[in-house]
Amino acid sequence: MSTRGLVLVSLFAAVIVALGLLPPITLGFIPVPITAQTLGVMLAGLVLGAKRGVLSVALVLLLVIVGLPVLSGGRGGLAVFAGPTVGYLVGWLPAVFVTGLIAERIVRGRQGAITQTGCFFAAAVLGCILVLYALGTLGVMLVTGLPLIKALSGALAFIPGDLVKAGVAATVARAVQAGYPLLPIRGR
Amino acid sequence: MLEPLTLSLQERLIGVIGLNGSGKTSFARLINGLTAPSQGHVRLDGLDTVADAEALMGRVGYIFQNPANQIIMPIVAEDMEFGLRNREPDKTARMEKVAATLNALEIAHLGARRAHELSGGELQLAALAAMLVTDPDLIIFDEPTSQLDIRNRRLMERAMAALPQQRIVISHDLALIEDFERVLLFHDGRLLADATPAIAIAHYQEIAG
Amino acid sequence: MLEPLTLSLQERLIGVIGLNGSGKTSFARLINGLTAPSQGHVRLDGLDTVADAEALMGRVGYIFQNPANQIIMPIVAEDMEFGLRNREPDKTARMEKVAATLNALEIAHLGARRAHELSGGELQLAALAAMLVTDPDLIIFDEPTSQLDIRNRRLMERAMAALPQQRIVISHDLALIEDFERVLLFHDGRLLADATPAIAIAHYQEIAG
Amino acid sequence: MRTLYAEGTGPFYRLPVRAKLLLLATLGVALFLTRSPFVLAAGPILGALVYFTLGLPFGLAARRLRPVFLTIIIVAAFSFLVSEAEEAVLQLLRLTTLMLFAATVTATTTISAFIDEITRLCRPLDRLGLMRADDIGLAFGLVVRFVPEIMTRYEAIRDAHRARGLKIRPITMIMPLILLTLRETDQIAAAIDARGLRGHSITTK
Ligand SMILES: Nc1ncnc2c1ncn2[C@@H]1O[C@H](COP(=O)(O)OP(=O)(O)OP(=O)(O)O)[C@@H](O)[C@H]1O
Ligand SMILES: Nc1ncnc2c1ncn2[C@@H]1O[C@H](COP(=O)(O)OP(=O)(O)OP(=O)(O)O)[C@@H](O)[C@H]1O
Ligand SMILES: O=C(O)CCCC[C@@H]1SC[C@@H]2NC(=O)N[C@@H]21
Ligand SMILES: [Mg+2]
Ligand SMILES: [Mg+2]
Repeated sequence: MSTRGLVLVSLFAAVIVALGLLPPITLGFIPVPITAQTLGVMLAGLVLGAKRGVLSVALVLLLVIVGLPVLSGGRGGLAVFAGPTVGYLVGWLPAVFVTGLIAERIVRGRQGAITQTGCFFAAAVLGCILVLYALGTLGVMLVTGLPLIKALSGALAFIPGDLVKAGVAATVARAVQAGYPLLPIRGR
Repeated sequence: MLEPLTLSLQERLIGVIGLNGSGKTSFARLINGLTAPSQGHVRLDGLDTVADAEALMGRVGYIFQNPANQIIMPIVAEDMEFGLRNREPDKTARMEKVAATLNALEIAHLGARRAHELSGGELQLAALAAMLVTDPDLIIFDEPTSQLDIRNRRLMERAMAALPQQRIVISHDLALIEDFERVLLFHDGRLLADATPAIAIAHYQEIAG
Repeated sequence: MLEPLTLSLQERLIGVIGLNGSGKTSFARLINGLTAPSQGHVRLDGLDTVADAEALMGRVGYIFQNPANQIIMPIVAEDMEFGLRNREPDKTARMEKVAATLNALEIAHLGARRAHELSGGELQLAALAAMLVTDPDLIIFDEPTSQLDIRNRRLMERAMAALPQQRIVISHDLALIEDFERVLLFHDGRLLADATPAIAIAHYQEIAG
Repeated sequence: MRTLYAEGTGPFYRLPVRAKLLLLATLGVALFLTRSPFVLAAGPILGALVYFTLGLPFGLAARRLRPVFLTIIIVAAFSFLVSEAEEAVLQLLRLTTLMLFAATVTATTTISAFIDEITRLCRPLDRLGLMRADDIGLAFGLVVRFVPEIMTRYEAIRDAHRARGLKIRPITMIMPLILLTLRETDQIAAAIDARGLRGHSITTK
């Protein structure tokens, strides 16, 4: 990997960690918080693409494993992987991969601003909502024993927030694409 | 961080000097309300920076020590236009004001540039433009020439000198403030001197050893 | 970005001046192999910066314009130690070298500090230490005093003057280079003057208008 | 994140990082081998004994545990509501034990020691040609180094909004934050190459 790629991966991991310092919101009916870190995961996929995005998230998970308090609310350590958020947490990897891959495939250099932002938005929704919620829900069911319906309806509460985050991530990704293109897209 | 002090600043051009960490930036943040005083009050035109924050919004212009952090939108002109949204509902009027400000500063060529590609000197000029376009009553410059070559430094000096507003200039570059009306010298969070440039500078050089 | 030029640099202290964007940093990047020349060769001690990159690694030290981005580990001493990993397999030996370098610069107190808590001046000194610990043969300083107060500026100047290595200093601060042996003036990517400080500076001031 | 550097000298500080991490991993498995609340109750007691005698000021030590402990309580409460009390107790004991020992490892290990160990543990990846182990150590250090810088920049952008009389909105906060971060990336990469930190020269592009 080029040095620049290595630094990009590290700094986006740092952005994900830094977003964890915004206070999470804990809901009463599902033991998974609403957190700004999801925005960081979306950004990693949309700005860096699938491969570097995955490396960024993997680096964050490495810090969690080692015990540094890098998750929202200052959490970290192996205990987190035995907790109810494990599905979402591990799900960040396929989520960022799918987000990045879709963005690489459907975003084009010549698209107008609105179309391009729309493509980024779609990639974020498919990867960081559709794929992520599926794995996240599975994790909640396994750890807490909540039935599918309850775990899934709990996840519905994340949708408004995550749609806003996808909107923000798409707008930012579009601005980056215009001024500092990094995403390995075709037909630039 | 700063010790209590009572000051009334009326002069058009005021310099602020002192060692790294002496409290210059903290002082500037108090004046424009970014930091609330832990005791006492800061008043501008009789308005309190804490209680009347709404009314004062946008009346104090501030050029940050690191201007890169100050530009919010990706393109210089876009950023300037963005800063006007609360003040001017009409987009065409905003655009005209942006163009006029860029021309007045002789940096029309920077308008279409991407902010994150600018050199240090160009960034300092772009931050100045974004601040001037909102037409504040008082302007604070926090080390405005630190990254400039002689030519851009002169450009900045000229731009600063031509402003009709009251200006407070923080600088390590003593030549910049030597013909100001009044100079404040900070040391360890205290106002050590409040005098003419010559006296304040002499004092400063003594401290620096 | 730079026009072709042929130079042989033997002097111990060489200054580089020029307007913003004139090519000073590009020139420095060529010398230490960060940029490969599009034509011709750059040789240090007879070694080519491209073909012999491995052999030259670490022989040119570079202090960047923005020292904050040059310290890449959280603690100053850790950062210095990290830079030695490829050169010295033994950790204890590395630590000793780190301590010796900090002591030589009289900044032992900075070793245990976190990089993000350092002031601009302290950062510049830490970057200098991190570079010196690898013992380069040639050192390039890219505007080493731009954000410093008089006291820290003197500290940096003293540190620079005490070095035994060949040094190339890029600066907008003409006082810094006025007693060097040789000064290069860049303009629009061309080497415009290669002369004594007095001549190069006079030329520069002419250009700046 | 800002206060996580080891500063003590007790026996746990001197234990090799690898031993500590292995201990933690073994514990992670062992805790799930039994369902006896009495055996599991030994975990938190032992963990607390070790953690709170490391020499950290008590208040600081307790504060570090709070966020994780809160989630553990939430998880246990959940289990209590959706399944049964026994399950809740088991989870509470297991997770609390893990939390205490993990916190002990983190508090007694410097970032630099973590980097050494991670690099060593990742050596096999070198041979697979996937990623260079040294790069993983470097990336680890970079994250810890630049998180506080990114936070400082976030605060500066917030101040800029206030100073310019602009409303603080997610887009106008995050957009400059990312663009500035990308600008820094190039400078940091150049510094790494100039110092030859990756062992051989790799151009920035
Ligand atoms: N948010 C803060 N919390 C606590 N201390 C602070 C904070 N900001 C600044 N300080 C401290 O207050 C003192 C004054 O800092 P200030 O930034 O005002 O210095 P300065 O005179 O502007 O220095 P420089 O010339 O380096 O810009 C310093 O010791 C600094 O470390
Ligand atoms: N990677 C690059 N690609 C294309 N052009 C570049 C690149 N880097 C620099 N330049 C351009 O090359 C010219 C010389 O830049 P350089 O950074 O060497 O200037 P400088 O003399 O160091 O200026 P300053 O005093 O502002 O630091 C500038 O016009 C700059 O915009
Ligand atoms: O911190 C953790 O342990 C992981 C938190 C995962 C939170 C998930 S990500 C998708 C969904 N959207 C949110 O805002 N929260 C959840
Ligand atoms: Mg300051
Ligand atoms: Mg330069």
